[in-house]
Parts: sequence; C-alpha cells; structure tokens
Amino acid sequence: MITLTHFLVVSACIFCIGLYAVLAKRNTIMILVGIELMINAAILNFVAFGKYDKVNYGGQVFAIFAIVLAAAAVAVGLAIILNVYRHFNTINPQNIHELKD
Amino acid sequence: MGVLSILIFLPLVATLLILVLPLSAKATFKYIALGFTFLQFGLSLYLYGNFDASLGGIHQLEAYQYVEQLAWIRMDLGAIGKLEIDYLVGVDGISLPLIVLSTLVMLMGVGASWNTEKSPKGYFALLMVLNTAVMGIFSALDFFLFYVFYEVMLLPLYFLIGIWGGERREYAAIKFFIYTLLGSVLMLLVIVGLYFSVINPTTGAHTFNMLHMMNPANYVDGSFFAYIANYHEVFGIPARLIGFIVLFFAFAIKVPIVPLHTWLPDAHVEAPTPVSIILAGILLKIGGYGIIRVCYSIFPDIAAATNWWLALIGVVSILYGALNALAQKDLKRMIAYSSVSHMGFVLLGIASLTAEGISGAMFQMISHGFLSAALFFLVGVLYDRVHDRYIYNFRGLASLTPKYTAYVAIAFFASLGLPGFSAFIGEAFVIIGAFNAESMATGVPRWMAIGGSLGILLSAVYLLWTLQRMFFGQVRLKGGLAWQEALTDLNTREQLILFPALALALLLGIMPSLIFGNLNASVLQLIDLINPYL
Amino acid sequence: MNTFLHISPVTASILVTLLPLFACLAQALIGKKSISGNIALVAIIASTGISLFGVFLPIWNETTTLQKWAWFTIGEYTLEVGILLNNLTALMQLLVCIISLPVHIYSRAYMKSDEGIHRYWMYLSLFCFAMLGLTVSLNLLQLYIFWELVGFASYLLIGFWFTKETAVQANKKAFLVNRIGDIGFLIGIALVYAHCGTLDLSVLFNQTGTQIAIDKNATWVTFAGLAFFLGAMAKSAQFPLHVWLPDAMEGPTSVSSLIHAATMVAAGIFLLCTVFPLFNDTVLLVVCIIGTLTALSAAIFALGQHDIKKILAFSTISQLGFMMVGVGIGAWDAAMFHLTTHAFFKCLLFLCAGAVIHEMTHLKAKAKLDIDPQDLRHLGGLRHFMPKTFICMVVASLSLAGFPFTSGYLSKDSIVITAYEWANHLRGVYVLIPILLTIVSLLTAFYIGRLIFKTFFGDFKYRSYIDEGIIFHEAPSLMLVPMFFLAAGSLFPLFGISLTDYHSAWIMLTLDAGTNYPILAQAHLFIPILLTGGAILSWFMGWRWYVKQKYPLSENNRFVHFAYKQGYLNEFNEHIFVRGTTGLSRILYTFDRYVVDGFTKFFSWLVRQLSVVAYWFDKHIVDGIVNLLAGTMYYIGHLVRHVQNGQLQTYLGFALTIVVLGLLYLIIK
Amino acid sequence: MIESLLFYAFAGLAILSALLLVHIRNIARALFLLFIVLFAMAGLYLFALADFIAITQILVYVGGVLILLIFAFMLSNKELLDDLQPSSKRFISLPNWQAIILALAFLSLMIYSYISWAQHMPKWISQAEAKGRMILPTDNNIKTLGFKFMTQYVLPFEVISVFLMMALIGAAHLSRKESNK
Repeated sequence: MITLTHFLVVSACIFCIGLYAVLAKRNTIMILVGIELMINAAILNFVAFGKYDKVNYGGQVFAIFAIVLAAAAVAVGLAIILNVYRHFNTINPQNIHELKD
Repeated sequence: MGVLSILIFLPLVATLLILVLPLSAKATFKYIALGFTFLQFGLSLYLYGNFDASLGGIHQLEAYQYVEQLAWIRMDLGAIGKLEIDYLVGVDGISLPLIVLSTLVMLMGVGASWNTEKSPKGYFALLMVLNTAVMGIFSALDFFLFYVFYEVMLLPLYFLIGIWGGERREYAAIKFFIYTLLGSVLMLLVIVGLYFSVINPTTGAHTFNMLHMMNPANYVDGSFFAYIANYHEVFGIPARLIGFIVLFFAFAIKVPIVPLHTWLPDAHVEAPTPVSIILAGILLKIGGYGIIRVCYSIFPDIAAATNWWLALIGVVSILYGALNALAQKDLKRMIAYSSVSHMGFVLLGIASLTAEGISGAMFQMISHGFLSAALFFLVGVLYDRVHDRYIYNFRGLASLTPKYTAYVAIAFFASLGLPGFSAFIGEAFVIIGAFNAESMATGVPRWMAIGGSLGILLSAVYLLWTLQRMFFGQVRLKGGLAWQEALTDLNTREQLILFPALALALLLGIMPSLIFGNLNASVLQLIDLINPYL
Repeated sequence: MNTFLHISPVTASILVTLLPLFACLAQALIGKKSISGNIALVAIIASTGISLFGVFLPIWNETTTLQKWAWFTIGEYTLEVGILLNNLTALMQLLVCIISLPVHIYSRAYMKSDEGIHRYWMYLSLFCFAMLGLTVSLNLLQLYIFWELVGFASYLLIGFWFTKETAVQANKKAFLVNRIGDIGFLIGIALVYAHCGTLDLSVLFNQTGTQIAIDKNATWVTFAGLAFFLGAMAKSAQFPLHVWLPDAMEGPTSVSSLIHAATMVAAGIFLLCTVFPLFNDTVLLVVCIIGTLTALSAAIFALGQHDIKKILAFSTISQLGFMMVGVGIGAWDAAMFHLTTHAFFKCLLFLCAGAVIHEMTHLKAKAKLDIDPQDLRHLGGLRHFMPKTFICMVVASLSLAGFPFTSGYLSKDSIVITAYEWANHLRGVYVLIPILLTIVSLLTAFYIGRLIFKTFFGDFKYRSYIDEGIIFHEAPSLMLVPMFFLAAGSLFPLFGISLTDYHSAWIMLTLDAGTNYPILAQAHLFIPILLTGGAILSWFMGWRWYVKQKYPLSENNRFVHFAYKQGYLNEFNEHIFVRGTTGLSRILYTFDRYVVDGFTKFFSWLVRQLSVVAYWFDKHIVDGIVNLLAGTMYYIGHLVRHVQNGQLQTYLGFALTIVVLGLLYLIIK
Repeated sequence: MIESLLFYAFAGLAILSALLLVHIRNIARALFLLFIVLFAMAGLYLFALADFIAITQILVYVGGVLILLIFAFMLSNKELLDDLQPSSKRFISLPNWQAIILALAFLSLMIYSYISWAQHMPKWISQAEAKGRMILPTDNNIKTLGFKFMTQYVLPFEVISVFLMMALIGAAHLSRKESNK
C-alpha cells in the first residue's frame, strides 16, 4: 500500500538533492537543474496531497501551474545565465560576488 | 656683571654669533672662535695679574676673589623648606691656575681645529659651549651651579667626539658619555643628600652653597650627612663615608683612575686632535679639581680616614698606566695611557695630605695640562700628514723632520720629568710630599712613594723607547716614498701653537713660583681644614 | 785675595756656570750657520780662566763661601738655590773646566766636517753648563736638577749619530739606567727632606754653623745613604748598574773622554763626597764592597774586550770602583785625589784612542776597507806612524797602571794603602778588600799593557795600502796639543813635589777627610814596590804574549769568552728586566683590554641583554595582551565579514542553516 | 504488490538518478540524467493518480525545458560545458561537504517531521479518507481538470498564461545579442 508518507519521503529526497545541487554546484546551469529538481519535488507533493482533494482538484491544478512556471523560469533563467556569462566571462557563482561589501 | 661672569659667558656670545651668521660666512667661524678665546685668555691673565696671593679661599667666602653672588632660584617648597640656589662664582688659589690653563689650552684647541672641514659651524659652536662649561666648573661655588656646568660640559663633548671623531667614534663617544654620566648621576645623589643636611646659617634655609657645606656647624643635627651623632648607614657603611666614596667615584672617572680609565684611551684615539687636546688638557683636571674642591673640602674627616686607599689607587694608576703605555703600538693610545699614569701622580699627591704633595699635585695637573695638549697636538700633526699613528710604521723621522723631532723630543723629555721642565717639579714634589706623609703622620706609607717614583722611571722607559723607535735610526717608513713626501716639517701655525706650550713648560719648570705663589695660601688652608681629623 | 778679577767668587762661579749655557743658547739660535765651535770654545776658555783665577784661587784653602736666593715657596717651605763654594766644589769646578777645555780644542779637529756639528757644540756646551752647575749646587734638589741635566746631555751626545742603531740603543740604555739612579737620588732627597726639613747642604752638613742633628744610627739614615749611593752607582757606573757605560762608547770619542771618563761619571763620587757626613758605617761598608766588586769585575771584563774604547770604558769603571772604595773606607780625600788624576790620564787615553780611531777611519774611508776602526785586532805597529800619540798614550797608561813619576801612582797608592790601614784597623775578612784592590791594580797594568802592545807594537796589517800611497800620518796638531797638555797633567809634578808621598800632595793636604786609622809604615814601603813590580811583570808577560806572539790561551777559552761578554750581564738584563718589563706590560695591557675594559663591555652587554629581555617582555607580553584582544576582535570581525562575501550560494547556505536551526528549535521545543 | 514494487522502482530510479546527476562532472551527461529523473518523477505522478500531470511533465519538461537546456548549452560557449573545479580556499565558501551536511540535515529534519506528522494527519485529509472523497483511479481526471480550469480556476489560468507569455518575451529579449553596446 503506497501511503502519502511514501510520496513525501521521496519528494523530500529529491528536494534535498536539488538543494544540494543549488548550494554546492560550481556551474550555474547545474544550479538551475537543482532548482528544477526542487520544483519537481514540490509538484510531487502537490499531486500526492491532491489525491485527497476531489472537490477542488487544487493539487493537480497547481501542479500544472507549477510546471508552467518552472518552464518559464527555466527560459528566463537561461537567458539570465547567458547575460551573466557575457558580462563576467564566467558562470562560476563563486566568481560572481558583486554583492560583496 | 663681574669679570668672572664675563669670562664664563663670553664663549656663549661667540656661540650665538656663530649660530646667527649664515653658512656662507663659514670661513669666519674660526676667527670668531679664536678671537673670543684670545679675549678670554687675556681676561684670565687679568684675573691672574690682580690675584691677591695671600688669601686662602677653600672654605671662606671672604677669602675668595672676584666673587659674584646672585640669587638664582628661590622657591618655597612648603613643608620641605625653601629652595635656595645661588649664582655664586669665585676664584681661589686652587681654581685660578686651572682657569688660566683652561683658557690657554682652549686657545691651543682652537688653533688645532684650524683645518676643520666638516661643518665648522656646529663644531665651533659646540667648542665654545664646552668652553663656557669648563670655565663655569672651575669657578662655580654653588654645588647646583657646579652640577649644571658639569652636565653642560658633557653634551658638546659627546657630539665633538661622536661627529668629528675617527672610525669608531660612536662607540668611543657613547662609552665616554655613559661613564661620565654615571659619575654625574652619582654626584647628583650626594648633592641632594648634602642639600638636605646643610642649612644656610643666615637664612635658615637649605642651601646648595659649597662653602656652607664645608662648615661642620651648618649641618642639621641627625641629618643624613651630619658630622656628629650620625647614625645613618647605607649597606652598613656610614653615610658620610658613602657620600665621600660616591663623590670620589664621580670625579675619579674623570681623572681617571685605574680601573675606571678604559673610556680614556678609546675617547682619545677616536677624538679629533683638538678634542684630544681639550680632553687631556682640561677635562682630566676637572677630576682632580673636583677631588680637592668637593671631596676633600666637604668631607675632610673622610678624606683623612681614606687617604691610604686613595694613595694606593694613585700608585696603582701610575704603575699600571705606565706599563700599559709601554705595551702600546698606537702612539696616541700610548699618550692616553701615559695620561693615566701622570694623573696617578695627582691622586698620590692629593692623598699625601701634605702641603708639598697637594701643591705638587696641582702643579702636575697644570703641567700635564699643556704638556699632554702639546703631545696630542704632535700626534695630530703626524696623523694629519700620513693618517697613521702606528709606532712601528715609522723609523728615522729625525732625518726627515728635524724640527718636528726636536719638538717631540722636548715634549717627551718634558713629560718624562726632565728638570727644567714643569713636570719635574710636579712629580718631584708629589714624591717628596708622599715621603713626607709619614713624618706628618697622614697615613701614606713610604713604599707607596717609592712605587710612585718607579713611575718616573717607567715614563722614561716608554717615552725614550718610542723616541728611539720612531725618530732615530735609518729612515724606514711603511708608506715608502709617498710618506716621505707627505711628511713635511712643522709649519708656522703648528709651531705657533706648540711653542707657547713648551715654552710655558720650561718657564714653569724654572719659575715654579708662578704657580706656587698663588697656590700656597689655599693649599695651607686646605691642610688646616683636614688636619683636625688626622 | 782676588786680584785678577774684581768680582766675588760666587759671582765668578755663576759666570763660570752660565757662560756655557749662553754658548749653548747662542749655538741653538744660530744653528747651522756656526759650525766652527768658536762660541763654545770662547765660553769654555772664559769659564776656565774665571774658574781658575776668580773661584779656585780665592777659595782653595782660604775660605768657604755661599750665597742663596729663594727660588720658590711650597707650602711653608721656601726652597733656596745658591752657590756653595768650598774646597771640594771649587776643585771640582776647576777640574771640569780644565778637562773640558782640551776636549773642546780636540773636538774642533776630531769632529770637523761632521754634518751635525752645530748640534755637537750645542750639546757640549749644555753638558758643560750642567756639569759646572752640578759642582757648585747648594741645594740637593738643585744638585739633582743638574744631575739629571748632565744625564740628558750625555743622552744627547751618546746618540749624537742618531741614525746609527747601536748609538740610539745605547743612549736610551744610558738614560734609563741613570734614571734608576735618579730615583734613588730622589728618594734620598725626599728622605732627607722628610726628616731634616731642609735640602740646603750648608745647613745640613754644618758648613755655616747651623747644623741639624742627624742621628746616624736611625734606620732612615741608612736608607737615605743607600738611596744616594744608588744614584751614585748609576752615574758612576758601579756594578751592576755599569752596563750603560761600555755601550755609551757609541758616542764620539771626544764625548767619551769628557763625559764618560773624566767628569760626568765622576759626579757620583762627587755626590758621595758631598753628602759624606750622612753616611753611617753600614752604608760605607756597602759602598766599599760594591766599589771592590766593580773594580774587580770591570778589570776582568776589560781583559776580554777587543774594542779599544770599550777597554777604556771598563778601565774607567774599574777606576771608579777604586774611588768608591776610597769613599767607602772614609778616605774621600783620596777618592777625590784619584778622581782628579784619573780625569787627566783617562781623558788622555781616550783622546789618544780617538786619534788612532780618527786615523784608522780615514784609512778605512780611503782604502774602502770594511773593518771596525776601533777593533784592536785590526791595529798594530802604529808607533811608527804616530809616535807622538804613542808617547802620550804610554804616559797615560803608566799613570793608569800606577807607575812611579806619574800622578796615578800617587792617587792609587793613596787608596790602596789607606784601604790596608782601614782593613788592618778593622781586622777580619775586611782585609779581602785591599787584597782584591791589589790584584785589580795588577790586572789594570796588564790590560792597559795589552792595549798598548796590540795597538802600537807588532806589525800593521794594512801596510800594503800605505805602500800604495794612502797617507797614514800622525794626528793633526789641533789634536796633539790638548793631548800634550793632558800628558803633562798626568805626571806627578802637578800634584805635589814629593815623588812618592801622596800625603804631601796638595789636594790631599787641603781636602783632609780626617781618617785616623793607625799608619802602617810597611804598607807605605811595600805596596808601591809590589804594585810597580807587579806592573812591570805583567807588562813583560803582555810583551811576550802579544808582541812575541806567544799567546797561551785559546780563542775559545771560557774565561776569555766570559770577559768578552762582560759576564753575560747585558744578556741577563735583557732577559730578566727588559723582557720582564715588556712582558709584564703586555700582560697588563691584555688584562686591561680584556678584563678591565672587558668588565665594562660585559656590563654594557649585560645591560643590552637586559634591554633585549625587557623589549621582548614588552613586545610579547605587555603589548601581546593588547594585541591579543585586538586580534581576537579583528578575527571575529574578519570571520563575520566573510559572510558578506557576495556569493549567493553562501547566502543561501546561511539562510538555510538558519532555517534548519529554527526548525530544530521548533522541533525540540 | 506489483504496484508497490513499481513505485519503489520509480522512486529509487528517480533518487539514484538525481544523486548521480549532482555527482557527475560532465554536464551533458548530467542533463541526460535529468531526463531520466524527470521521467521517473512522471511515473511517480501516475501513482498519485495524476495522469494528466504526468503527461504534462513529459511534454513540458522533457519536450521543452530539457531541450531548451541542452540547446542553451550547445549553442553557447564551450566553457559552459566544462565542469568547473572548486577553486575557492576561503574560510566560508561553502564547499561540498558543508552543502552535504546542510542538505542531509534538512532531509533528516523533513523526514523526521513527516514521520511524526503521519501519526496525526490534518483534519481535511482524515475527513476525506473517511468520507471517501478521494480521487479514485477510475475517475476521469482530464475532464474534471478541464472543467475546473474553465470555471473555478479561470482567473489564475488566465494570469498564468499572460505570465507565461511575458516570460517568453522577456527571455527572448534578454537572450538577444546586444550589438548596440
């Protein structure tokens, strides 16, 4: 029997892997990939919980929205990355520290 | 302003003048210095001429001459009492000859600095400050004033050696400075102690007046340096004895005695010729003068008790200095050590506590004053020519430079005590006084006198040996032909400086009364001051 | 009584003394422009004249006079200088003048064409001044001054040829050995002053009536006497302080004749005669022993010398020993008598030797020989070339050997006979002294005979050169005249009409020392015969040995070597005293540099190390605490600063960390 | 039973692929691994009875996002493809081990909270379970979603479409070459 907790655990694992990618990767594209992973984990949670909402179908609807938003985010994100690369000649986030005091 | 003050502060005027004049006028500095020193010499001759030889001095202000007394510092310190420092200067038979000597040696010193190339402005300014300090020391009768002049003397000398000196000048200058400073700091301790022990009988305030310090009645009962009922002790040594020792130590550094003499050879070797002249001619005398004026006059009781030791130190200095001079290979260092030996006679004479001994010591100081000045000048002449002073590098100079050799020979024989020259009178009477000490029961045994007389032999040994090695024999120079050409005979300026010194040595040797006449009353007074404690 | 000059003897004496001084000063001022020596000569002629007529004749046997002037006052004592004229001083002054005069004349020829001759005249005049001043000094300190001055003049004259290494070594040695004596003299003066309170000879020794009582048995009197004797020992070259005199022969021969034979070396004897009243028996015995020892040793050393001047020097020393014995036995009149006669004949001996050397030097220069012109081994047969010199030399030698008809016979007999009487009076081992003196007399005859034989007899080795035309002739007349004069003075008539009786010599009669030992009549008879006979015998032996070439001893005889080396005394002194002193001085200098100065340096090092330690403490401990606080703050700040490193990932990490921590907190709570 | 096994297989595939994804150095391979992860996730959606979502995931992600990413690389500089070595030595520069710790901490925290939360679920879930108001495998999800979008969620639907357009326009604008600079 597959319970809600199963889904949640899997999603937590995927989320944490994404989180790791976001924190540790030295390539901005991989960070973007990490974000996608985290969004997928979130979507999994949506659909897992959406199973108990037959009235509003909120889970699945917002899963669709999330997928769309993720796609848009990837498009915009890639554009930004390309601009960053042009500007700094690197996509290593460690070398991009304009925010430093 | 009295003549004595003019004498003291005249060189300061010269200093100001030299400092005010622009650097472009640097050729005039030596003339200014010479002019003022000459004026000073004239003034000192005036002092000498108008001196009343019948007055004693030592501890009686009324017997001092050319006295000037001005209240200098008066300060109410509340519970401690009133601070009373006077500008008190005066001259007696002890200081008069030394003042005349100093002005003469200064004149020689300025003459010897004629070719100073290195920043003459600072040089002559410092020389004149030194001149003021020296005059001040010999005429100050207020201990505080004395101390001020004593310290003022240090600074110009430090710079004169440290800037215008030889290769290791900084080392020598610092050594000299530290040694002398050590002495003066110790002296300051005793000065303060004496200040709190002595009161001025007329005002009742504590005083720095040396003459008041010489009167036992002026000591406060139970004070640190009091004569009677003095229970003060330092490390188990009575306070007055420790005071005497500390003061003696301060002046002994200046004399200098063995083993406090090591600054002297270094300072002499590194110092420029004029500074050597002044150092040997005047500054060593400050030590002897201080012992007579300060140690013996203020602590006559201790002087009577310790003269055995002082005489021993004197004898050791004589023999030790002479033997060391024998071992020297540097001419200047040899003469420096001979100074140690000759000044040992001064100490022995003073310690004999006889009129002959003390007079002889004073005479020896005067005589050594211009003889050592002449000797150092002669070394300077040689060094100027070839920049070498190593005895073994010269031989047969007599054939090359007959005049120079004649002057050297005269100076050497004069300082080894050939009769007819002043050193003989000084040394002979020191020895006679030391022999007489046993008859006078002053506690100096005869073997010390015999030891001292061995010094006369040794001084002949090292001086004649040097004469033989450097001046006689076939010409052989380390520098070869280049040296032979460089070694020109004395020029007029050099002869003009040397001649008066050696002539004076001869004159005083033939007419010692020029000094003794003025000295006797003071010496007898000093003996009277000490005699009750024998 | 003074008809020749209308001046008082004292003024005359001052004049006598000062004239050479003026000559000296004038010569010094004129320098090289005057090389003839006329100034000095005129001065000494005038001095001699005044001394004879103005001083000696009025004073001798007539009166004692003195005059004093205050020189200076030291403490309460006024030192007075002055002129003391009595028989002794007047005689001595005259003697100095009379010996100086011929030497001056002789020097004109002898020193001619020396390039430093202007200095020579200056020094010679200086010496005459000092020596003449010495003789008439009233005050002991004054005497001491002149005493040192003659030493100084002697120093200058010995080292006259200052480019000669041996000469400058010798004059240094002479001055230094004399300095030893000077110290003794000075100590003596100091002792007398300390005990008697005066240095005035007239006051001290009762020549004006005011005598200071001297307890002769006091220890200090012995010490003072020995101190004075030490002074005399050095000046009069007594064993073992005689070492300077043979070396002093490096000076010009004329100088040796005047200073180192006749006058200056006799000053020691003169001093002892002057202060004779001060001596007690102990001192006199010491004087006696030293005198005998000197006479004997010098005579032995004289036997082994090859240098003509050194033989004479040792002969002088030996004769001075005789005089010392004279003083020691109390017969200071005999000592003075011998001093006077000795002055003449010894001066003559030196002048003759000088003439020989002079000619030999000429020969050497002309023939370009490399020989020592003073060496006996190069001489011989000269009597054919220099007959007048030979005669003078023989006269002087006879006088030295004590042959009848000479002055030396009288004076030497006076000492030896008095010594026998003295020994006879005291008995015991004292008799050794006159016996030794007799032996010395015979030795004297022998060594002077050896000198004569080797110089004037035999064959001249360099005759071949003379055959080649190099002229070797008699000394010039300017040298011969003074020699004849002195030769005349070496014969007996100058001193007394009696041929044999020394008691009737006028010097002995006037300078009566008052020795009252029992007279031994046999001595007066036998001793002269013994001495004369012995002398003839020794000459005969010398004749056989040196002229007939029957020399019995080998070259390497130890005794000969010992005598030649002067008893190894110079070597001994060199090793013990000279090296000892220089070694000591070097040790002391090392001590001074490394211990005394080292202490200073150690102290300064210590202070510097202390300062280094203090600085370390200050830097690392005191300042360290402050720095630690500041550093900690800085470190923390630095740490926090790194948070703001501009990296999004880091920010994110921190944000997340906070979230995690917050969640943890929520969970735990 | 088979259903459970398939779920675990999909979950394991997703998690392992994701781990490999973050570990691998080569970015091109990483992107292909992402492909697998996304597929596996779509499979998991099916187990959550969201068939339409699964299809959409595959269409949008695999067909759009992933292709976009791959093209973005391939069209851009080679450097973008290279794995960049960790270069920083700074004290706080978040190296891998720190990120791992942080991620694990977060994971453990979440799992702990889920497990503890599973004991007392929210009321609406337990009510839905009790009343049977759950989506069933037999339900027509696509039809219901279509109704929902056009009725109840019409406003967010419109907003998201406008937003999507803005994003696309913005992306196009951003990525054009700025030649005038």
